[in-house]
Amino acid sequence: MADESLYQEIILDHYRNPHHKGLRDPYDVEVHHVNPTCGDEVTLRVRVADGVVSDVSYDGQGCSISQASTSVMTDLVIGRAVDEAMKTSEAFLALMQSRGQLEPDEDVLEDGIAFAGVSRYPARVKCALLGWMAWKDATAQAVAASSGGAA
Amino acid sequence: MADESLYQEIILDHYRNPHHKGLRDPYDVEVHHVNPTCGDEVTLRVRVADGVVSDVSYDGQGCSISQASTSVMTDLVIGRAVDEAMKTSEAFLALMQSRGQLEPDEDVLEDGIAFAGVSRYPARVKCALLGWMAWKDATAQAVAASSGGAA
Amino acid sequence: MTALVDAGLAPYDVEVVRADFPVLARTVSGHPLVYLDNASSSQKPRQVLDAEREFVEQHYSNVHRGVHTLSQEATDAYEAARTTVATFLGASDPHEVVFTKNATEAYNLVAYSFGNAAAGSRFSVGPGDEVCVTEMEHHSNLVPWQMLCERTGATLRWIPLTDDGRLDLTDLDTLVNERTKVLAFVHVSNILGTENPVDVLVARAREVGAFTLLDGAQSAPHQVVDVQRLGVDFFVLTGHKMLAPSGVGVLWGRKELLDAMPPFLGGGSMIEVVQMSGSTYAPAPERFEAGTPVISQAVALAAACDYLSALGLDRVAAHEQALTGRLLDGLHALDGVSVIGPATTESRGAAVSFAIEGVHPHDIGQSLDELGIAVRVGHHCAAPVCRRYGVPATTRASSYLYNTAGEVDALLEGIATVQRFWRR
Amino acid sequence: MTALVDAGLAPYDVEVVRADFPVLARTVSGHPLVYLDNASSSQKPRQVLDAEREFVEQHYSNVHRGVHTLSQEATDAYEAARTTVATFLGASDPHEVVFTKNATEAYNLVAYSFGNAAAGSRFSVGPGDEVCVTEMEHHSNLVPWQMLCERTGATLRWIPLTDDGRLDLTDLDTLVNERTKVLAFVHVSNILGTENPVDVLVARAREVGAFTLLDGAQSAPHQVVDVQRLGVDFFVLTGHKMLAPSGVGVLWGRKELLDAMPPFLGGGSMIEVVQMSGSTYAPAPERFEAGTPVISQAVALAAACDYLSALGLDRVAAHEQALTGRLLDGLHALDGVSVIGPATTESRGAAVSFAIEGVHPHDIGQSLDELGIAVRVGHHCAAPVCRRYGVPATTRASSYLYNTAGEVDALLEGIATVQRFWRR
Ligand SMILES: Cc1ncc(COP(=O)(O)O)c(C=O)c1O
Ligand SMILES: Cc1ncc(COP(=O)(O)O)c(C=O)c1O
Repeated sequence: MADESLYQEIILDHYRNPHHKGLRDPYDVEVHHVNPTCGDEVTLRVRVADGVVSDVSYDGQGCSISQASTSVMTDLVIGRAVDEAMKTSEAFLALMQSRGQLEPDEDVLEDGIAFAGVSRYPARVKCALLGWMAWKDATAQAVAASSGGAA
Repeated sequence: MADESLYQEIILDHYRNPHHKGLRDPYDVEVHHVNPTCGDEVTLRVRVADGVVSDVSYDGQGCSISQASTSVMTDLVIGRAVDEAMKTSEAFLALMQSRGQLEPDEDVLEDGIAFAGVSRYPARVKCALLGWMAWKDATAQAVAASSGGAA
Repeated sequence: MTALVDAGLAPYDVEVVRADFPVLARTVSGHPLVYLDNASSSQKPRQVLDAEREFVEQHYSNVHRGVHTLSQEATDAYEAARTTVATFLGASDPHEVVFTKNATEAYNLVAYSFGNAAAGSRFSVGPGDEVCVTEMEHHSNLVPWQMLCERTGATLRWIPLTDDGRLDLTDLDTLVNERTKVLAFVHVSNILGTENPVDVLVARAREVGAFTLLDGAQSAPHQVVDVQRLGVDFFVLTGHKMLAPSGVGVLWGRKELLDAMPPFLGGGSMIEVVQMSGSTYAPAPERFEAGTPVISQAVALAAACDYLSALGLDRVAAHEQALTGRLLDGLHALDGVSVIGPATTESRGAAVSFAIEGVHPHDIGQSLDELGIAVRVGHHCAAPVCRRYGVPATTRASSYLYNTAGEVDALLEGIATVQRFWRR
Repeated sequence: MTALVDAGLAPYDVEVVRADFPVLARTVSGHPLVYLDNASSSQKPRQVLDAEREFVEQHYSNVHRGVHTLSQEATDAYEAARTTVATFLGASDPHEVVFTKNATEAYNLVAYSFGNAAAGSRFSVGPGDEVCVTEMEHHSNLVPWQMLCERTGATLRWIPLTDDGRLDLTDLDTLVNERTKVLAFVHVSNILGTENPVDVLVARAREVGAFTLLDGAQSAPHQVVDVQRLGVDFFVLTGHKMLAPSGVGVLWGRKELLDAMPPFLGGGSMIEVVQMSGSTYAPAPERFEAGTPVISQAVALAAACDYLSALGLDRVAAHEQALTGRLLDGLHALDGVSVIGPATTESRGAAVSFAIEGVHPHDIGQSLDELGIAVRVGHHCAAPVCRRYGVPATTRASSYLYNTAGEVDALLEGIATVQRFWRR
């Protein structure tokens, strides 16, 4: 029954076996984001060390799309330089806003390319972005705090 | 060009040569009524003596319908017992609200029957009623004042 | 059915009804469309669209202020629509019907009008006063009262829910008390399906002199409503849920109240005398219909009322109850599926919310859409209800006069398919 | 015309345009309909009605909250309509377009939102603050500000009129001053036809930091509007005067303002998180679109914008200006007829008010109707203007893109006939 373009196997895999799930210590910042239209929520922790996203952990409830995209996100940002990870996040955002018009770059988005089809379902785009937006928020706070501390 | 049913000769006659027009003394009550949708207005005086409408005088500006119907009204109420005049006024009101469905009684309404066609033009009904409503208001006040005095 | 035949009525022929709705012939994802999102908005029959179009193509003009023929015809059609709606609601006077753009505007109209009342007026709301709603209100009959209380310093109270999706009236006498100015509550819940005991609530409100407003957005499309028998002060409906286009709703209110309430929206047509330094206002309904009204939408709503009346709302209600019973029975029989709201058709409408263990409502909705089945997922503008029952959202199927037993079965099969897919 | 041909455009063929409007084939009182009541409301072309119907028959559902196919299609159509309107107005961001039920709701939206602002907020209005309008405002852009001032204790001021129907700007700097919170004024007057000098008024408002709201109800249908070039903060239009159905209007506002302003109507879709104890609100435009929006009406309005754009508003404006000039010349040539408003086509729109000596406007309108000619008589929701010029009411003829020189001539002849009849 699956509409191939939306529920890709990659998405279902991440949904059933999410990566890096569960809240862990140590962390710099914890945020809680909610998608008010569907009640999905995520609590997410970020640790940034030496300009690198050293860990991201999370917990929450949500649909397959939001859960899988958060899982994919952790794969794409953990261990990366903050700048680089932010670029990846921009690329994912652009893909989600493309309404099916953008060809995703597998080198940049890896498993994230499975979400290309989601962009054709505007009602689901917010689901796919929930974890990413939480990460971006938390990371920006962590960076601000550490640079504030350095100043 | 005249639509026979609206601009009857009787109406045009009263419009061009209004009866009892001009404000006169003596009077018991003066009222000022306005039709807010078109700006028509009438100032009207009533004198009631021994239960009889002994005089009605008026001045104002308005369309042919409102001017003519006020003129016809004065013919129908001056010299009549208040009760009787009020009944005539009810009959005219009923005719105006009939949307062309009522056959007017010439014995009661005399020249007023010329307004039967107006009832089919809801936008003009208020015009035809302006003078009547002013008269009713003033007369009710005059009666109340005199009975108040008698009590 | 037997009762209908006994009453001399032709049996309800749903296929004849369906033929009036062009969209029902559509396919979605390669399947015939099964439209079960009626609590959100209904489809429109040709008769309604034709009536609106004939009006717009031949008799359209602005209303109320003109002497030319088209403006008379348009005014007549608009006022005739008011009379039709009044009759549909059992109102004694067409002037008790105010056309709004939707139900939401109607609640806001009352809340803002009360908020505009001078201190000491019978309508004024201030510190120490209370407004009472229920925990199952649609946001549209909740947020306007929250905002009113915030503006005026009044206190908002609410009647809580029982575990089986009904109002918990244990503390009714405390919640609705001498300080209560308004008791605003939903007739039939759009998320739980619950039909509330109007008589009990109105009786209590009367004891304490509170105004009552009944949200009929989910009742008027589905059952005979008689505002006088209901005994409320205000009743609200919205056209798009009852075969009419979007863009039209109705506030019914007792004439005596509407004429005395302060105005809400200011502008053309609601005035009497306008001077730069201040204005006076027309009586109801004009007082509450500022600006060019929703003319052709009102005409269409009247056509929708005529359509429903011709079909017979009693027959429609019986048809829907049969479908709702079938759906509830089917859901109860499925493992891992739970109904949120009353379990039987007793005092309930056609909206049925449910949860499937282990599958998120978004995924249920999307997967059903791939089978051509349109249901709504989310909080259905009743987030407090989701919170109350500990779910982030629900999946809601809601049938209407054109749905069939076969469609209910398709949904039940669809749910089984969803379960198989998502439990792999 | 030469200019248009030079620009490579086909000459404006009014007969082709007329064929799109079914009602124009009607007769009234046995005469071909001459519809000159466009300032009150316009007729609707087939293209607009067809677009709305196709949408309702094939893609209709409630918007914004659903994952099923129809709700996606409906949401796409509704949001595409927003984008079309934004482009039509030269707005940089579709989120600056708020759909309302008419223009009147839009003024009230801004006035109530400001009234809801906490003291000290940049939007709040209170004692000592001023709102400035003009003496030629439509009641809809006057009464909401009167009501706001009454609620908040602010003071209403107004720019007076000159004898020839223009704003008297002598005291502009006093009337719009450091205390002025809002300057709300009409772009093109519906009763006088006057087009106001937006640049002068906006410049003064900016000097003192007042918000500007431009009433474009009579400009948007007739000329190219570019909200960014106009430099105002808010711009309002109403669909029914520009080929769209009744039931839809637009508030355009700078995004930064709309996102910061307090909400007006409370209800579904305008919220973020709703708890019984209080709610938070969505950003614009959702914040100001509570409840089910005017979905199919917005789709129809977009089709109307497309129709106007395809025809070319510059060409429409040139066509109308020719008609207006012809009418003004004709009226000036008639004995006993006087124009109320600017005497030439210089900075003026297509609405022309006039008086016939010795004949009341009601009788003029009725007599013209007997010749099939539809004009509007009354105060045109601008009673202070009538008072200013010492008339109880006016007769107003207003042409639009489908009117012809022949129709203007028919009106002029009609006026002569009216004079003969009423002077007997
Ligand atoms: C100049 C002007 N402003 C505002 C309005 C109000 O528009 P609406 O009645 O559609 O709200 C009108 C028309 O009635 C108008 O001509
Ligand atoms: C119970 C209930 N009340 C109010 C509303 C609001 O109706 P509208 O969105 O048409 O204003 C709805 C539907 O959305 C509803 O289901």
